[in-house]
Amino acid sequence: MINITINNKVIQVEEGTTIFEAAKQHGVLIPHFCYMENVHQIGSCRICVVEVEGGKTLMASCVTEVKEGMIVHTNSERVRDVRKVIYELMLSDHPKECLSCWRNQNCELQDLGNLIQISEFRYEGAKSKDIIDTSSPSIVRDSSKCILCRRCVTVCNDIQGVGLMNPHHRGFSTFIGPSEDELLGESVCTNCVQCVLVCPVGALKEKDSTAIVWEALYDKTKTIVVQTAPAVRAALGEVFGYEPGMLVTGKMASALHELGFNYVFDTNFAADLTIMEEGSEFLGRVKNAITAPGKNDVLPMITSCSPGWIKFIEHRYPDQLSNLSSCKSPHMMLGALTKTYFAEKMNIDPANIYVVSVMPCTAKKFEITRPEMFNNGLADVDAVITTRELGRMIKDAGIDFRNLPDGEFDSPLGLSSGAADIFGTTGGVMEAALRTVYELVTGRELPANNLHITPLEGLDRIKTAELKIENPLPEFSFLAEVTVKVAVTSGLLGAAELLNEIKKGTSPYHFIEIMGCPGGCISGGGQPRPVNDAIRTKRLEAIYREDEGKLLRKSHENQDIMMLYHDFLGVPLGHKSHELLHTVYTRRSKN
Amino acid sequence: MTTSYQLKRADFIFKYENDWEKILSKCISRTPQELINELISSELKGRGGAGFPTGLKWKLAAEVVDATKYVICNADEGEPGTFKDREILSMVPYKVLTGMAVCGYVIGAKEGYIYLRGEYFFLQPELNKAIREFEYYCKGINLDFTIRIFMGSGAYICGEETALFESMEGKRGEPRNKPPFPSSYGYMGKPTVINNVETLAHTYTIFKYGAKRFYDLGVQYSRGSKLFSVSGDTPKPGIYELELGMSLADFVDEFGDGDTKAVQVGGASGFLVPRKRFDETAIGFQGKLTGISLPTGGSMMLFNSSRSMFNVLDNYLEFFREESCGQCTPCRVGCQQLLMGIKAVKRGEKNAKYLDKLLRLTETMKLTAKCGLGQSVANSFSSIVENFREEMIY
Amino acid sequence: MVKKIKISINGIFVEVEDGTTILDAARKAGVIIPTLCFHKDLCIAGNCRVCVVEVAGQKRLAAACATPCEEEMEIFTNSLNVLHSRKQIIELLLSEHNADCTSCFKNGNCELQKLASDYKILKQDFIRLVPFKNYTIDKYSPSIIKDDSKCIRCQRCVRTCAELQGVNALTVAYKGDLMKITTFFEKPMNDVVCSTCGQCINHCPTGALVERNYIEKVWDAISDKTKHVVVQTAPAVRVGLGEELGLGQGVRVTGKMVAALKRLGFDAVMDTDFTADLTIMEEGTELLMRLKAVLVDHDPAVKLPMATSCSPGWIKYIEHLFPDYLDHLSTCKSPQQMFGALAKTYYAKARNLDPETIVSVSIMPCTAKKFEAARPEMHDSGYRDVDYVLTTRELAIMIKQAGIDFMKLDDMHFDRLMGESTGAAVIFGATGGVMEAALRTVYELVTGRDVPFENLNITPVRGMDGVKEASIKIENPLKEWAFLDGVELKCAVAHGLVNAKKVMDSIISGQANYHFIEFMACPGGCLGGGGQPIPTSPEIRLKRAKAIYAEDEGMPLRKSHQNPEIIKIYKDFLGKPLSEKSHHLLHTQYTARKRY
Amino acid sequence: MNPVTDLIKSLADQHGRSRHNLLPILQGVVEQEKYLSEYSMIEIARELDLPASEVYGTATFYSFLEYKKMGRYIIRICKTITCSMKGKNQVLLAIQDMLKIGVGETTPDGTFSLLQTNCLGFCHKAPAMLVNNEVFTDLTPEKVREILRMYMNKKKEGGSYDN
Repeated sequence: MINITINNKVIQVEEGTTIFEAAKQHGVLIPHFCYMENVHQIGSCRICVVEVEGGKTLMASCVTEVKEGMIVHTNSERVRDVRKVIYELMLSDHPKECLSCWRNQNCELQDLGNLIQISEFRYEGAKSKDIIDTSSPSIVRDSSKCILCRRCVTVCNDIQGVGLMNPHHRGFSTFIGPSEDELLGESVCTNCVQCVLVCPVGALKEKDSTAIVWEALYDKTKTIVVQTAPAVRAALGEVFGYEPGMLVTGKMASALHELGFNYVFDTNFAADLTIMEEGSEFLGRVKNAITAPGKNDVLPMITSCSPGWIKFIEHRYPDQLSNLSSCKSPHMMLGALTKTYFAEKMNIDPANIYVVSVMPCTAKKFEITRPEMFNNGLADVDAVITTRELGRMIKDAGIDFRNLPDGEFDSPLGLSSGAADIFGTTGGVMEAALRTVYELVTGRELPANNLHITPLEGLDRIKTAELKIENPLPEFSFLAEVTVKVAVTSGLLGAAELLNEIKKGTSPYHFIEIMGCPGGCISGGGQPRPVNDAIRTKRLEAIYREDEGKLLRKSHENQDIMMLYHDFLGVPLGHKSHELLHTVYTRRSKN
Repeated sequence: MTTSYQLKRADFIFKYENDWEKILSKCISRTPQELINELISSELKGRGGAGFPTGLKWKLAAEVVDATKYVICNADEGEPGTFKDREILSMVPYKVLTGMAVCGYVIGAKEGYIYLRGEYFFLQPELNKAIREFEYYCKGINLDFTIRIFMGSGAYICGEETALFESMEGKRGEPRNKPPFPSSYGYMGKPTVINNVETLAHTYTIFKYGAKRFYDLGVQYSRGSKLFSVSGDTPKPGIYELELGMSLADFVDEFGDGDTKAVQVGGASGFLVPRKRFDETAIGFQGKLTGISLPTGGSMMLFNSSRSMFNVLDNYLEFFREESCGQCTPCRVGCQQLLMGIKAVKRGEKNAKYLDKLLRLTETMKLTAKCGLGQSVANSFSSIVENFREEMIY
Repeated sequence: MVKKIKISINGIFVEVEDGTTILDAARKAGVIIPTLCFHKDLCIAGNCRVCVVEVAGQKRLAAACATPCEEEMEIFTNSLNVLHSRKQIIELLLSEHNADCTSCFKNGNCELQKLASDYKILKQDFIRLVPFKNYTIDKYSPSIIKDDSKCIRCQRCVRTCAELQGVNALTVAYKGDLMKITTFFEKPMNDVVCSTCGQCINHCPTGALVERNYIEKVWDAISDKTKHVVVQTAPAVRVGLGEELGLGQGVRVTGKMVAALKRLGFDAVMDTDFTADLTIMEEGTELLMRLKAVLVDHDPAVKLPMATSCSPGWIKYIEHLFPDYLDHLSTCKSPQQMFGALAKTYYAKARNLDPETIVSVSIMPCTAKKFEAARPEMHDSGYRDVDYVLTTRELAIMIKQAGIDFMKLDDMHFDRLMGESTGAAVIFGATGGVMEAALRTVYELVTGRDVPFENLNITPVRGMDGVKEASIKIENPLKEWAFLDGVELKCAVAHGLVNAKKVMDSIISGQANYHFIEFMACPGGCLGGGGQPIPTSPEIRLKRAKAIYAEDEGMPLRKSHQNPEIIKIYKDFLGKPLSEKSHHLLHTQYTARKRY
Repeated sequence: MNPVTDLIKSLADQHGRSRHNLLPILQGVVEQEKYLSEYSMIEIARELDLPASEVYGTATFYSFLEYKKMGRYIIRICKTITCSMKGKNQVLLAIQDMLKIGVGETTPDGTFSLLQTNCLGFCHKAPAMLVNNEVFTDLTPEKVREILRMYMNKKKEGGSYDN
């Protein structure tokens, strides 16, 4: 332990702590900007400078470690003057059009202004070139608003391992982005949009889809169907001032009805369906690997629910595409079923059905444009809006969200089990799959406490588990005494680690779940800002709460799924399933 | 029925009549209900431009129970290109005064006001003389009705009825929220009938000659005759009384200089009709005439091919920008944006697509402005920009 | 019995009373309609047009705030027309607004900013009008800064100034594009009838009207090692400050506030409540003297009713509008100024400090105090009595700037000498409080008994009625006050200057015969002051008042004359109430001012 | 006592002292004084017991109620499109040329003020202008010069402050 003095108060902190963290632990907040929790700091913005007695210059508190006997002033006259100048310099190269910026009132630069209180601009400096790149279906990049904090660089390289966002040039010409002429839409960008989540200002934003959804809502000739992903219900409340981790499933359903959607379906239904299809596919692959090696037996099998991850593997590991499950992601499945099964059932021309997905994800905006995702010339899903965009639409419509009664999802694509809920968090798909697969194979419930496979829960990067199968049903006797090894990762850096193992042939696993975003869908690129580990944990807990609160906790117990197979699809992996619920992948260039 | 589309002159308003005492006495010997019915059956609509049925207006005010009511004659004739009311007040004031007194008798009002625009200050002495004479007669027949002139002071918006009340109450002439409407809450919060000068003059004709005579003029939905203030590129500018329902083509044949490019019907807040639509345009109130039917306060400005429509629009918008009362957002800011917008397009600072954005803006102004001024800016703007887009562009 | 009518809003059926506006009906139905020019405290204007809605069968959209519901009305608050129009109106407002949010004092608490963010106006196509206009920024007033480039002409300030305060310093002038909110002949706010109460700031949706802030000056003083910086906090600050720092409305944060002030680096943190108690001693005695002069000596030079003088907004108001009635005012300075004068005399002496080095800062719920501190009369200590006045909002900013995690602070106590107070001082923050505190002490001084109200709570003077009246009959007084036996002491309380005007008018016309009147410039008293957190509304003010009375009841001492530090100051320094020293330091005189 | 004070008193006696009498009183002062000074507005406010700021706000709304010092003869030339089409600009130039003042200005001797105004209602006899309350129509540069000369002479002869 080390003794230091901050603002005349003597405190004790662990060695290796930065001044910033030490101050925070003891109730002194230092304004900061480029600082990001849990990653290495770069100290580029200089807003967090503090005065250390004896030091010639002021020091960036986020990168300076405490030393015994240090005397720190976070708010001395010098600090305040310098902070003000730095802030003004930042603003001098920032377009001051707050009121027409999408990040208005959710902007860290603006918040800082509230804190620092400048009343006039002393520096009207040169302005950086503004490049507005709208080529991507998911992200818009506006370099004029960028303040070069490099948070997006950190997240794109150190957390996601995509390595697209980088600083270029030097001095005043420095800019952050893909290289000079490269467009985001034509790059290796996975559309995971974690960069938007960390951007403190409005330099990176999602592509807006609310306008086309409004248009569809006002089009009286269309039947408008909406579906909501599992992670949305655990985060939407934050837009309306609820604490993180508040579940708003019922209010969300009511709000969607009030917005004018004709049918409110649940992506969770399709999540259950995914388990049926993917579980069957997995069992098939394992069976082949054991009984007839060499034929369609590529193991480990990897989940395919996360479109950010899909694009990543297509670019980086095109040789491993056969490891991917051929299942479409749940919302695409639901879209395809809406325009076939549901259309048939209700006797509606599928051309007049408009499917909107509410997703925690921006990569889904890209996914729906893939040519594979069209059936008879109709897109499976017509528009994707993020949780943030839904929040905005509800606000636009003047719906008093906090006072809404709880509503219900509509039949026949609205019922779901707890297994589907946990799709929203990392490890959830795996847990859901094992709940069903184990029971299918052995006829017994998964031998885990309250059906939770605890090693797979939490925010660790790579989580593994083993499950020994004993006394299987006769038809699965080939699995007797087999120990199924599974791994779960979220965030693309972990994905790369696991893929390298596979590439080398050293992967011990049978089944791997990979999610593009750290923590899974709960902290997807389309979720409300800010996101940090504390908030991730709260959302994660909410998801498990939702799961545990349900009577149905296993996908194969969902009677609407049974009805679907009975009435329409036949059996898992049947002909119709293959046509509607499965897909193929494309090799893409590495850079 | 094609005949009704032809230009027909009429001569009622300025016809010299020296029998107003008789008409007034006759009117007050009838019951108010009879008089209202007479007006309703004549289908006289307000001649200020908006075209609200006059009989109904009187009826609504008559039905409200209140000891104090007012009759107001709106002589705040500010619409560019209109000058008929000035002529009526200087030539045949007693017709207007009679109309007011009858209205007072019908609704139960004892006080009448003429809100005269400041620009017509010079009318005051003659008009006051007429009023004194008129009041003297009223006293003679035991009709308790007084008329006073209230002078405006140069604000176009005071022609809007609720703004006019505010102005008379000594405030800024800013329109009120409607409802409540004047028939229940007008001047000083009392039930008030407010009519245009010409409308009141027409009531004289109706009460004298009967509703039938008036109804026979004009066409369906647009009955009677109307004064037109003709100006611009015409060999014979002036005031003409014509039957309603005529086609614009006939009008241009009569008054045009042979090279008429467009006619602005209804002043700055009216519509511009280009040559190619003269045939299909009729002058009257909205109704089922073939083609387009335009209401008007009577202003007809003719433009020949030497005129730039950009200048016309620029002049109108400048007018609106100045004369907007400034309280509601769409009108105050909208007018500034329209004016600066067309200038920017003309100078090439904005591209032609910006005009569409401005058209969309006029749509918003029409839907959301607090009063008629902001709502009608859209009329001239969209009709000029849509028909003469090429003249607006750099 | 009011007639009920049935309407539908976005397909939801609701029953409302006849005459309800669409806006109220929608709120009842759980439908939010955005507003700008609408404010609960004020009359309806209907001029911003942001709240337009579609009514089935009507060609034009209707302003929800100004349109009454009619039977069977079908209302759509969210149709395509409404959405498009509303967005365009916001765009228009933005085009005439100086949108330099990052350098705006209202950043983060601006209604236009919120509206723009809710509706996400992402493209600003319209021509920006700000550079084309010659906007003025009026910085002459020590209290209020008026920046026309940020004004959106909602006229809330004009209505506040006329309806709530009856001051009419602000008016709408010109028309069309030139239309603006200004003062008589566009004079600076400092030169007109403005009472500097700051209610216009509380009601302004944008940053067009803000307080003049002295944050930098105070930081400089704190950083200056040669200065001894003393701070005092007004009673109403402790029930408002929490709102600015993320706590709920009406939460008391006295202890945390003191801790935060110490953390900020003030050398001594003391309490205006102390001088509030002192005010009661001085003013109560003055009242008794006046009663004697009028009832016994029949001195025509002494005027009744006596009016309180704690509220500098009220003082400036009466100086402008009723200059002939200044001798009705108590000569007591406001508690803030008493504190300032004592800080540089009594406190300096006790702490052995050179008054030259003392910087006296006060935290007030009030903008008028900024003006008051700058009055030339307020130099009785030989120096400027109060150097800087900060509002509750400014203090919150300083706390944020210093990075103090307010929620984590432990409660602390005010410093000695001028930090002790009683419940009577705390209630100075609410309307009726000064009256109640004075009666508690005066009654006891005269009769030797507690004021005859349950638990000392004089309920008739509490609450949010504009003018409140109370009377207490004095029976069996102590010997020296025998002349008061049987006298019914008539009191009145008015808050909000428009109510003050009513009371003044009734005095002038001779209808009223009060002995003692409390006047507060702001609605609800200091807790609704012009320096308190924004927004304000009747409900919020009620919550703050509740907090004030709860603080009072929780105090061990509830009568000013019991305050041990008060007893000490009279013993050690002042002598007795209305002594010569008191007169010199604690009393003042007033100036007649112009009427426009 | 200031003559304006007397004037305002007598106007208030004549019209009344309620809010709705404000406009006639303002007009009365303008007719005499040609404009509303700060002093006269304060006096009106006092007389009618109104806030001075309201008097100011109301006066500035109306374009015929001037609040800056004006000349004895206020020329208001119509700037509406019909008058513009018929040569208003030439007329305006002629006036500016002759009086050596721009729009919105007053001659140094305080005789003339030149203003533009919206439609005067003489479109059929365009261009038109008002000089105080007198209308002149069908203007040409020659005609307007003649009119101005007439007013100049009038000033020389009369010299008193009646119109």
